[in-house]
Amino acid sequence: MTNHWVDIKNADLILIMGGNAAEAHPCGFKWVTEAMQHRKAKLVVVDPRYTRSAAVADYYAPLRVGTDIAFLAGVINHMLSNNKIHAEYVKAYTNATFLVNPDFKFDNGFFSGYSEEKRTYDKSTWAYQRGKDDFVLVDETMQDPQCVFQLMKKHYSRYTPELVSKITGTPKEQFLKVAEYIAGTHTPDKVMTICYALGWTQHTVGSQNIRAMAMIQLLLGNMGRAGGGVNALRGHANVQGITDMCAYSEVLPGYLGAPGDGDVDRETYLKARTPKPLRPNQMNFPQNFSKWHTSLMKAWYGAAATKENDFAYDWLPKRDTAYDSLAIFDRMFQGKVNGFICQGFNPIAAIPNKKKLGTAFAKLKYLVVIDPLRTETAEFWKNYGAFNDVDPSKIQTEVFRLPSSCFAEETGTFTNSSRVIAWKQRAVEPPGEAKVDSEITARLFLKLRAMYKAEPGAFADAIQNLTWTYANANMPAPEELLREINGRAIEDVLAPVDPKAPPVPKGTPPTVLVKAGEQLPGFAMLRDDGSTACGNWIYAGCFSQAGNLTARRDLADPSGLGNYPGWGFSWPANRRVLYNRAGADPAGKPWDASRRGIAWNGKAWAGVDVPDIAPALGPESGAGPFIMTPEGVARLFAVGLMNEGPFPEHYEPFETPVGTNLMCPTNPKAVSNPAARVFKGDLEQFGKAAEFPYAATTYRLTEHHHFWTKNSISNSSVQPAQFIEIGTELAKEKGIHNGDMVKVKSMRGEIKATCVVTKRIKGLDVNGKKVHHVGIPIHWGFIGVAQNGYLSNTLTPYVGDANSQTPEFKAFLVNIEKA
Amino acid sequence: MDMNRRQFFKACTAGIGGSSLGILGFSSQEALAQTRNFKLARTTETRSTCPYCSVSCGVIMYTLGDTAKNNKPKIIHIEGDPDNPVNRGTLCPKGAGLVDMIQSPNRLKHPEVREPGSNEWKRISWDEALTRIAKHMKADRDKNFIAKNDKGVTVNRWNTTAMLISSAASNESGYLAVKTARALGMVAFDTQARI
Amino acid sequence: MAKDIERYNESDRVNHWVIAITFVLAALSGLAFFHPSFYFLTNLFGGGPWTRILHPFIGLIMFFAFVSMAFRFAHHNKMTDSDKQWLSQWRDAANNEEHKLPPVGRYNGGQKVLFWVMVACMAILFATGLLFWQPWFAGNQPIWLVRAATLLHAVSALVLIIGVMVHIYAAIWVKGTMRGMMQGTVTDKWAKKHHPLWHKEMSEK
Amino acid sequence: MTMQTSMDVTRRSATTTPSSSIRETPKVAKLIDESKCIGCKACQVACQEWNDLKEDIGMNVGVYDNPADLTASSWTLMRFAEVENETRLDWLIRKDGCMHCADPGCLKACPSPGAIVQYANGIVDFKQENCIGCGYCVTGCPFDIPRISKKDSKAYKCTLCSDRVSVGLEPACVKTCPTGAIVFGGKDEMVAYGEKRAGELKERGYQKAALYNPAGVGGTHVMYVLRHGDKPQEYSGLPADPKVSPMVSLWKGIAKPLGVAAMGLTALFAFLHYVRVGPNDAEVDNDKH
Repeated sequence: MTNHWVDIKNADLILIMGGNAAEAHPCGFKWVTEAMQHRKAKLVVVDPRYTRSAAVADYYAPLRVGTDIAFLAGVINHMLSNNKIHAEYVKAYTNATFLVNPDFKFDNGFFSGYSEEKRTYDKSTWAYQRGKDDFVLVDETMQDPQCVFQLMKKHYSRYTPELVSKITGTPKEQFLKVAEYIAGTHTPDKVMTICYALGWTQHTVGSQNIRAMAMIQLLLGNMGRAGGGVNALRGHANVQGITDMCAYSEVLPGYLGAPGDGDVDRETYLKARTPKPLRPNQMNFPQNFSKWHTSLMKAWYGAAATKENDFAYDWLPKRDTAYDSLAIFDRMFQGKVNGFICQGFNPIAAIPNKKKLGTAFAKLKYLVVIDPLRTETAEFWKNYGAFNDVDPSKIQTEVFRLPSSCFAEETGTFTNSSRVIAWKQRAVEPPGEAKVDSEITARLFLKLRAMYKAEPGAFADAIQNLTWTYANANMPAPEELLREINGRAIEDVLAPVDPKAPPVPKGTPPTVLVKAGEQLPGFAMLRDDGSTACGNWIYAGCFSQAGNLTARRDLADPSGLGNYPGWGFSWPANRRVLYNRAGADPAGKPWDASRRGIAWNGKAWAGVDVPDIAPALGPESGAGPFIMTPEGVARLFAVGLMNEGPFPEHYEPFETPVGTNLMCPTNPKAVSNPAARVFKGDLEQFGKAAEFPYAATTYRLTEHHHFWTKNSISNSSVQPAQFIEIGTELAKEKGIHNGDMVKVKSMRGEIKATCVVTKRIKGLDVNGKKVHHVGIPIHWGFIGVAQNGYLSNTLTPYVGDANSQTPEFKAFLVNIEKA
Repeated sequence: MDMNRRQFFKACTAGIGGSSLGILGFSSQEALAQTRNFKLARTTETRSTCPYCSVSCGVIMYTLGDTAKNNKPKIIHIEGDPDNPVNRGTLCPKGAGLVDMIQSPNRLKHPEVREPGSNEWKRISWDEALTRIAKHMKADRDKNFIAKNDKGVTVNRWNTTAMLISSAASNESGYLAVKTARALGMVAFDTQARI
Repeated sequence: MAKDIERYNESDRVNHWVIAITFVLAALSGLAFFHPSFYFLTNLFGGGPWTRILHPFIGLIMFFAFVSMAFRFAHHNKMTDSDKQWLSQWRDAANNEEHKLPPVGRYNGGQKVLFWVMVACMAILFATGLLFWQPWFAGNQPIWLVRAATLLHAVSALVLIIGVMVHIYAAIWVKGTMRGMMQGTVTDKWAKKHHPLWHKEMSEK
Repeated sequence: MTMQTSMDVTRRSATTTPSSSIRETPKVAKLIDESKCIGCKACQVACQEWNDLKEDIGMNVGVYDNPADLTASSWTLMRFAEVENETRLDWLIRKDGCMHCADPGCLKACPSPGAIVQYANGIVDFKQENCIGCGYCVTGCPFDIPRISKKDSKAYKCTLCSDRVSVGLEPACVKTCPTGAIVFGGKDEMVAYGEKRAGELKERGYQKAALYNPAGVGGTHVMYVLRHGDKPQEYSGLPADPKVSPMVSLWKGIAKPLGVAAMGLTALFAFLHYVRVGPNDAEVDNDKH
């Protein structure tokens, strides 16, 4: 979330699309009902299903699964053609004025640079025009046909309401009504927030779904403002924290890009990640990359990371290819993986195509499952009848199951969706012999380290030199780890020499900002000379000399906006609303006096939040509010980063019920995302509408959390058994009655469950064809106190988003019949 | 049974007397209407965070039992933490049922192994479990570790053992897992966060 | 002295007293639920829950015993014009002026009416009692039916109790009646006076 | 809203004389704002947890209502109704459970002294130690709420968390409700708040929004704010004008004294008859020929 949970109460319009906040985040949803009651805010829900969010909404519109970009692109078109944008904001805070390389093209579904064989783009034409000073050329009038604004306008003019309705199945009037609601917040006194979740990410165009929305929020001037922002409502209680710790192979803690084979040495590596400002006077914050990275290496390797050995740069493994979950399990499926350590994760239930996963696990030599609960993954080898029809005697995997603690038994921090790190205390010991995860990790690592000491093997310098200064080596204390994450000064941290300051007399001792050995107050103190250590730069400041700030419980809310600056610690730098500089106009005056974030007081930025800009960098500097980009402004046109194009474009799901992409009906190669990765063998596993005519989607229900709560009696009693939801029209067509057992089949398998026939799912008119949806809640499996059932991922396709590789759980094809 | 007038009178009197006693409350004792004992009266409060969705609601865990050596405290109830600015004491159905997850019959209590081809779990000690796992890891790493790629660049990677890191554990546990995985040279690791 | 006449055989008598005893128990336990003043009666049955448990079973025994008796005696209780005449002169009966009444057979009009009232009450009690019998049947009935059943059950029980009170009183009032149901026989005089037609019939046998 | 309330018993089942009712303490009420209810069932789970109830794991029978009905272990239940008309589809979700009537039919119907009580604060509570399991409370309830346990044949229903209220806490469902759809406080304040909410909803376009506080049962200590206040039946059969069934009123009202009087009079008439007329003895033959 760019903003935070309580901040939702400051919105005038709440759009829920690509998510179902009432069901998946009920306690966060209270700030929606709060806004509705006390701010008279409107709630608009767009979803293929009429959900429990829709049940309390002011307006609901249906759309076909996987067509969100078409819908949002139509909204962009509506805003641009009716001039309902926050023009001053767009001009000042986005790259709308930037000129783009004249070679950039979009033609019949492809952007310029596409390679059909590689299924990737050469992105070199998706670039800005540079001047002689290497800064980007701009056209302040936004009239140049090559400026981002004009390109965007041209690109989205194709999304007429009629065409949007044909693609999405949303009746035109309903689409226009939603577009009007959204566009209505373009004035500075109105703010919209968007709450989305996996309904947008779990698509092959997932990242672009979100980009499309981000563009709308930028055009409306809603970023950086109280009650605005683009708010991802994330899945797990600490999924944000683990994301921040970067348990991904492509990034190091704090989102520092991890080295690949091309980053042959530290210099190359740092250079590629330290951008130069693209416009004058920009903060270009990533220019500090080397400080963050060096401090991380010092945190991990301490004294062993020296200038001489490039701060142990070579000890970091380099990636040769992608190692996201889908890639890992595909490698496993191909027999390229021998061991698999699975901590607190149930992939056979959570990754698409259960059959492929089961086959992959059976090829392992050893599998280690660390979990507080029995999971299907740990028992993939066991026969559970139709739910898991395997022969254990034929599976040669050695499986270990290690009992870990649950939240109640572990002290430490969780980071919520709005980046607030909060300390929690354990109440009891783990049951039986169960141990907390950090202890299991420590013991296993120390065991390996001892083995390498006793019997040398492959390269072990990184193993032997890993800092391990914990009082009890087997049980690193959470306080010790959080202090390490926060970072400390190894040597005195000195104030940088200001070239503009008058020269100081010789012999004057330099100003010491942080004394050696002290905890760092924030990431501004990080250095790249080895004098600081920091396990995760964005968390710097959370455990400073002032103590453990994540444990703060101050309920003061001076602004009344719900920022609670003294509650826990919000990364970065305890900032509650990201990009809050954009909440004020270019002169530094808040756009809306009733929702003041920060303002320029003549000398500094000040207000109810920690400014998201250097405190003394005044409006006259021209520094933009988006300090993490070298442009200083937000990107309506994404240079370089996105894999399928700089503008979000509609592509059909890989399993499409209509078969053609109405945005480029003559290009069969661009029906679905042309840059999405498809593994060998998986292409054949995609179903066609002739055989599987119905658009299916998987989802959570409010009564359950993934595959955990099926182990809880109370939760199981309020939603005991698996079911399938279909609309009354489809039920009538198929002769299915409410409560009947039905068989749902996809190209990858079939499941059986009770059918719930509902008026809440309607057949949609898509380009003259009726498209029906089949809803598949995910929460059941063959282990639990709830009624056993099939894993819903028996049905789902093994393909992910072109950028994040998040699987396409939300749009695929099935057939359904009475069982 | 022949009853004369006098006997009949007697019977009637006795009957009336009996019913009157009943009416006067001779029989059913008036139980004092009391509410159920307030079950949190003797509990200890511990503040934590709900592990489910990312609202990350504050919760209060109520444990019963003191910390005496011979007594093991038990969580008897969980409620929302009214101080937490986000949830303000509320909990959704998942959070409200947390006790049942903590005390689920499906909680794992000791290390186990399933031998190749076997159809059952076998209980083992922690030491045996960790030793056997570490041996597997070392054997695989030693065999498949890539120090340099074909271009001669030092890559120091180990990609034949994969790992998924929990997004349900604390930041501290997660950080330690990432730190050790990188030190081992692992590249094939990921987390639920992607999904 | 004329010899005694058998009015009820052994089986009749046993049947009657089974009904009588179960009726008293059912009435006492039922009354306990009917009005708070009678709740103390639950003590006779081992407390409230036991009373609730026992009452329907007692009622069932009573009902089936009554069914058996009703079949035995139904043919004796066919209403005739003479019974109607008798009923219209109930004041004479009450005033011990039987001679003014038309001659009575085995049962007089009042007895017959009481019989049919009992038949009706028993049937209603049985049917309605089943409908709200906890925990067996009550849960499966629509709530309006249960409500109607409880009301009807109470009303018919009340009618039955009053009827039985009349029945018992009549037996006390009309001397020599009780032995008919205790020993099985009545005196010749008794029969002649109260049921002359029946007396005649029996004497002719 | 926290408030001091009294748990003095002011009314007691099967008791013909008044209970102590001299103290004037405030009445409490729970208000369920249906317009904010997302049917998440947190209240159901919180109720189970607070009251140490374990509901059976049932089956899905084609609806979101789980369990399918109130039970002795589920004292509250979300009921879902899909109501569609020409202009829109509504998914009306109602938290069902004891309404804590000011004039409770269950208490009237109960034959066991003290098995059902009403506290001075308005809460109607079942005292299982006095319950005989007859099920009369079920027939007495105009909302069809009490359920008899299969396990112990006792009647159960929502206590409005009398144990929490007695120490100044709100009921468990109120505390847990994620969206603030359930609130708790003094009856007067809740009526005022409910009417205010109905007014706000009217402004939002729900012309018929209304507070549901039915007079037929003397008002209730659990009230609803309904967006479609003119059609409470659409909310899974919430009665439009609930009253204790006339059959029950008859049975537990006038029938009681009349019945007792009829029996008493019968006995009295018989007695007087005997006194006046004397025995009818064939042997004595005192018949006046």
